[in-house]
Amino acid sequence: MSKRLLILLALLLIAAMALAACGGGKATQAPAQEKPAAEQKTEQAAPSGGGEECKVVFGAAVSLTGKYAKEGEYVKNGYELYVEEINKAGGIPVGDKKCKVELKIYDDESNADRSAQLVEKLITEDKVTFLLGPYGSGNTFATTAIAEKYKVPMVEANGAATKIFNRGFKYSFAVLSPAPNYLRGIIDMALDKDPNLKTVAIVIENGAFALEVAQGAKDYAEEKGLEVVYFDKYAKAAKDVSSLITAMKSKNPDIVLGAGHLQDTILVMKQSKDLGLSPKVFGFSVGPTSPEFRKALGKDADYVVGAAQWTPELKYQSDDIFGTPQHFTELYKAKYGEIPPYQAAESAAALIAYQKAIEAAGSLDKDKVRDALAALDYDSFYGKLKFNEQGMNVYKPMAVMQNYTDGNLYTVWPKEAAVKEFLYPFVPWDQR
Amino acid sequence: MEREVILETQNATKHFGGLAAVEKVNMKIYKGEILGLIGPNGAGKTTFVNIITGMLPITAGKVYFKGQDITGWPAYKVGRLGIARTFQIVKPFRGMTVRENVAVGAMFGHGGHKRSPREALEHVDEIIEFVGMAHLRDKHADQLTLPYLKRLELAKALAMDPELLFLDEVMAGLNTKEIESAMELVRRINERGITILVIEHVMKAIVGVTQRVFVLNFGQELAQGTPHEVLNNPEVIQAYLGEKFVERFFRQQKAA
Amino acid sequence: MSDKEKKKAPIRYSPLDGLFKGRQGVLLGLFALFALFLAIFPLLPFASGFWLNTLTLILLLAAMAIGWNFIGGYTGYAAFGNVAFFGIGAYGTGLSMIRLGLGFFPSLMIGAVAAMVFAILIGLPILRLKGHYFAIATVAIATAMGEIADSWTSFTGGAAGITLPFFSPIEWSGQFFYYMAFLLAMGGLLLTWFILNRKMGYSWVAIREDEDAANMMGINTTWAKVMAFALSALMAGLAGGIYAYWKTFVLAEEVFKIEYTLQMILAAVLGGTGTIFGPFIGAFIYYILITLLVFFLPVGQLHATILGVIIILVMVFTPKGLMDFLSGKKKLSVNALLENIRTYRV
Amino acid sequence: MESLQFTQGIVNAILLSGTLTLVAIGFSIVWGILNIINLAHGAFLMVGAYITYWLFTLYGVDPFLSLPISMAIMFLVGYAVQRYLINLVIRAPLLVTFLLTFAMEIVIINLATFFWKGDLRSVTPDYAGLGFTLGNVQIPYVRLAAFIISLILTGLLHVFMTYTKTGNAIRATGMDIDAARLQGVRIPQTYALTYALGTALAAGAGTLISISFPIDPTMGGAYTLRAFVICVLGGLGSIPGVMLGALLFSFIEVFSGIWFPSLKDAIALLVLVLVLIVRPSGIAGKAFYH
Repeated sequence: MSKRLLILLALLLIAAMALAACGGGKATQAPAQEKPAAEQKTEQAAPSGGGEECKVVFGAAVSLTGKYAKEGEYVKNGYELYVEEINKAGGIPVGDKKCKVELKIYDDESNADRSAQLVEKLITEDKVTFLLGPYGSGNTFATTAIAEKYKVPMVEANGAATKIFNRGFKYSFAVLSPAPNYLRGIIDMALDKDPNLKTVAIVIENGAFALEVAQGAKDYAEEKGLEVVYFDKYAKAAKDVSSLITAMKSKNPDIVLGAGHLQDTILVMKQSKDLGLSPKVFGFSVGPTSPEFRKALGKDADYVVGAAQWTPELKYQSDDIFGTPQHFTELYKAKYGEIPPYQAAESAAALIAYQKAIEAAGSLDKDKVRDALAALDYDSFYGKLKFNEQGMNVYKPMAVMQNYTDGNLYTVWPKEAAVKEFLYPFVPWDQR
Repeated sequence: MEREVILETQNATKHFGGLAAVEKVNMKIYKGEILGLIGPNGAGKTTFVNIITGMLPITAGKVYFKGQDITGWPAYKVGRLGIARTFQIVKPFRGMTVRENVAVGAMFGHGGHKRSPREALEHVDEIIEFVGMAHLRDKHADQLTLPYLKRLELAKALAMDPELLFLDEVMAGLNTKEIESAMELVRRINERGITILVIEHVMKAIVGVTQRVFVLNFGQELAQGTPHEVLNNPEVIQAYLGEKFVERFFRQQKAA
Repeated sequence: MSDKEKKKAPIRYSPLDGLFKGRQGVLLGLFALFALFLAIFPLLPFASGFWLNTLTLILLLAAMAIGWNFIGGYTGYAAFGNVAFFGIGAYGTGLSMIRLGLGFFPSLMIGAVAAMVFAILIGLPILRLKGHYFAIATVAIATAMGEIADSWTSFTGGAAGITLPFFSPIEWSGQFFYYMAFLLAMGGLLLTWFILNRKMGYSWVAIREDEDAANMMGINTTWAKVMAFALSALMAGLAGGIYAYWKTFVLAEEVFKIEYTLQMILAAVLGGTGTIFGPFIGAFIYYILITLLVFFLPVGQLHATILGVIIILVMVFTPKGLMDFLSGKKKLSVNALLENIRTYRV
Repeated sequence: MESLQFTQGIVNAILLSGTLTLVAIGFSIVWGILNIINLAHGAFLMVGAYITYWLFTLYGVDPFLSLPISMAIMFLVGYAVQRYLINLVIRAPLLVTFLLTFAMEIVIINLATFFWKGDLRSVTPDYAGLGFTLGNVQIPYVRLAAFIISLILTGLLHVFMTYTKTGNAIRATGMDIDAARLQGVRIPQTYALTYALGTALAAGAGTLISISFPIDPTMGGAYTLRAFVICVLGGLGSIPGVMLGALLFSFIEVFSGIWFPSLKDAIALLVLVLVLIVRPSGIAGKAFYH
């Protein structure tokens, strides 16, 4: 009997070790291999002399399942599209040779614990050269700490909360505009159209990102002379916001701004219709620019505007691998069969930031590339890539897209990129 | 000579909502005796024990144990003071062995503060033997049959070193032979100097072991006296067996 | 007692633990080996950061499961809100470090004590509730606490959370937190062992088996239950504090998520509730299961489904956990698996 | 304008209480008769909502017409689940059924996410969002209709439980299982039937919810918790009790939503705990299964 027990326990132990050796997640490319540390070191060092195989391995934990599965997929698509294109062009130039790019992606299940664990695996087990970000501020917050611990650079594209960057980290960079800037474009645009607008109501999803968006919007609105008549938050994953809509309606605001994500944005719109809330402008941080928004709301999506980090219609010109937003859109459409959402574009832009920094550093050395990233100032297909001391890209403006009555999404702001006129005002529900 | 009263209730009353389960019961239990508590189903016998032992909060009235007012005391304090009971529906600790079950009584009961778990486990051997379960000492309680579960109840209560013991239908569900040996056990417990209150439906047992009987009906005292007196009391018979039966019973007696 | 009697009745002194029935030596030996392995693990050549991270997670889970076992396994109260203590421990530690500027260890103590005090305060009223009502009251309190922490911006930092300083020197943080978790789990096992040999252990099991009888036999059940609850809060609170410092941030949605409660219960159930080593081993089993699923299932989304199916199977066939089979108390057979259904079906 | 908030709040609460009654009543039956906390209740509700969604999206079936369909389908599913799964362990300790139904919820939600994706969806018939105003107060047609239908279904259930033989058998089983068995009630079937009723009612509630609110695979959990709170508030085992509990809960939810939006759930849950502590049998109720 005790022999059986012994065997059982031993088996348990072996199973545990074998499993963990394989890692906590499933790599989508390039199966993990144990490599002697020595070999790894030469790989990381700047390539000297030609002939040798050279490659850069980028690692990321991305949400492929769980609540951010959809967004995570866009992120992964963005990363993969870049890798495919750059490898077609021979790779990233490092010094006098070109290095092939490899990507190692794990599924973090939309879970911050898992995300941190997998990034630790990417660094210590898989020994990737550089890190890319996950999706969402929470996961990014957790993983940047790991990157900092091991002094491996991480350029992330999908965590906009400024609190990620308030910790004095040296190795984290974000290519996207920080959260407080999200709704500025909408406020600018609305005032540009109708300077007589007076009042704003802001509803907020109680989450790190949305709170920053809302605070930024409130500060900016007040700076522009608007009165913020309502400012309150609802619980994350709320299923009913009727009470807030009712409260807002009693204030009769000119502009209603929502800081949150796709799901709650849809909820706010549905219940606004139910309860007859019709301001002159409906604007949201995240949601209206996504095809899901139109799918869920149908005609009720008309006139609603949303902030966008990037749109396919923007007029940027660049000498990067994609050149223009339009070319990126073509390539993306060819590969994935849909218009690229901005998450894909910013994710690809993170790799472009790396590429330019590596080129500038002429090396794959982690610290040299970090310094090059800190000094980066580059105009990409995605817009300006330049980081402030904290690692945030505060130099890129936000665009605004509107759901048009013809069922399409158009860029309506900034003016120089607008393809259509901003439809104003929002037609009240009872006049449709 | 005035006998020493070990437990006394004064107007003990228990209401459930508007329903009076026990109404103004005055009972005295004398030291060393075996008192029977009988009554029809639903007469409030178990409720009466529950309010004395603190299992249920008492609505009104007083309870004295050896002159000390224990009204409204929580059950565990009552238990530590020296009152033990068994349950009509057996309540063994199924996840424990017989020894552990009994040791719990020795650990926490009257005088339990003096014993460590180890000492308690050693102490209970004698009790287990006393109730005739020595061969089952290390069996789990969930492997026992009903008669032994009833004995286990007894052993658990005895291990608490009680001065007063309430036995709530320890003989229900047993066959004649088992009842005989249970009666013997009750007598032997009494011989150890423990005062006993027996709640029982088995009249044979009541007559066989008790010196005095107290009858409850609808929560109130109906009669008390020696077993013989009480069992021949027409009111008691009527309460027990219903009016029709009583009429028939007396008709038959007359005819005879 | 005579010598003769003593001889014929050898007494097992720690019999409340199912695992230890009759085979203490072998199992203790095996366990000691495993513990030794864990103790020297960070010194082994292949102990990378990822490995330490993974084992730290498992050991923290084990510690929480051991704590849950006090109230859920031994005392038999289906506590479904132990994550509240984890969260309070995390916030207590974090806030003490940030707002009071205390060092980690005093802060950890504050967090753990806060969790215990909270357990006592809510335990006094809600431990009077039975069965479902108790279970749901704990869920409700945990959920409400999470929401309050999430909204009380001025105190907890609200949804933005609080950020803690890094452990210094940063190169050793992996080892530091690993050993913290290791010590906590081992401490939990010792604590379990200690309690089981005290009257407290007997009162817990007695309450689980029959609270009325326990009460009547002189056990102060309220005290015993509150102690069980408070000690389980202590374990979860310490785990929460370590977790907070380890992750360097505290966010209500992370530290109050109901998944943690579920994980500790599953770990305890898989290993065997009401046994000393069950929750500890269960934490490893749970983690291995999860990892296995992630690995061998091509469709990522389905692994939660499979986990659910596994729980269902365990509940139907072996709800007492795998410990019975591991310890040889029961033979693994079709019959043994069907026994549960035979007992509980209608 | 504050008064508008108040009157609109009252109307919202009353309308909400109808749907919530329906959500809670199935949960209450299962709890009362089978003594199971059915944590998968919300998951069944979610499936009901999706049935309505797919019938509407794929075949253009009006959501209100899909009500009997979703209820019928989930009735069969519920029957099978109880008969062949839960019945196997129904007398086991609380933790077992608790975890069992919890695991069922995990399985259902994750299968739904796998097959239907995690996005938020809406049933958008032409009349969605339309309504009329009464004074200043906005009353959406669909919510009003959902309210009325909920009341009708609740009434039907009451009639079924009180006046039919099967209903009486179910109640008898809840009161005294052994007596019911002696009366010739087939317990496994009755249990399965009870559970099936519970899931059918959950599905009905899901259908009604899908018309007013967006749906997604994880929507159910919140409703399970609400059902529990309502049962505790109203007391287990009586239909009027559940209605009262739902009304009370709706008011708490709506007005805490107006005054402390981000503490909405916390307030409802703390009320629950308070009620549990002060009056475990609920405000109106007496349990019929003890």
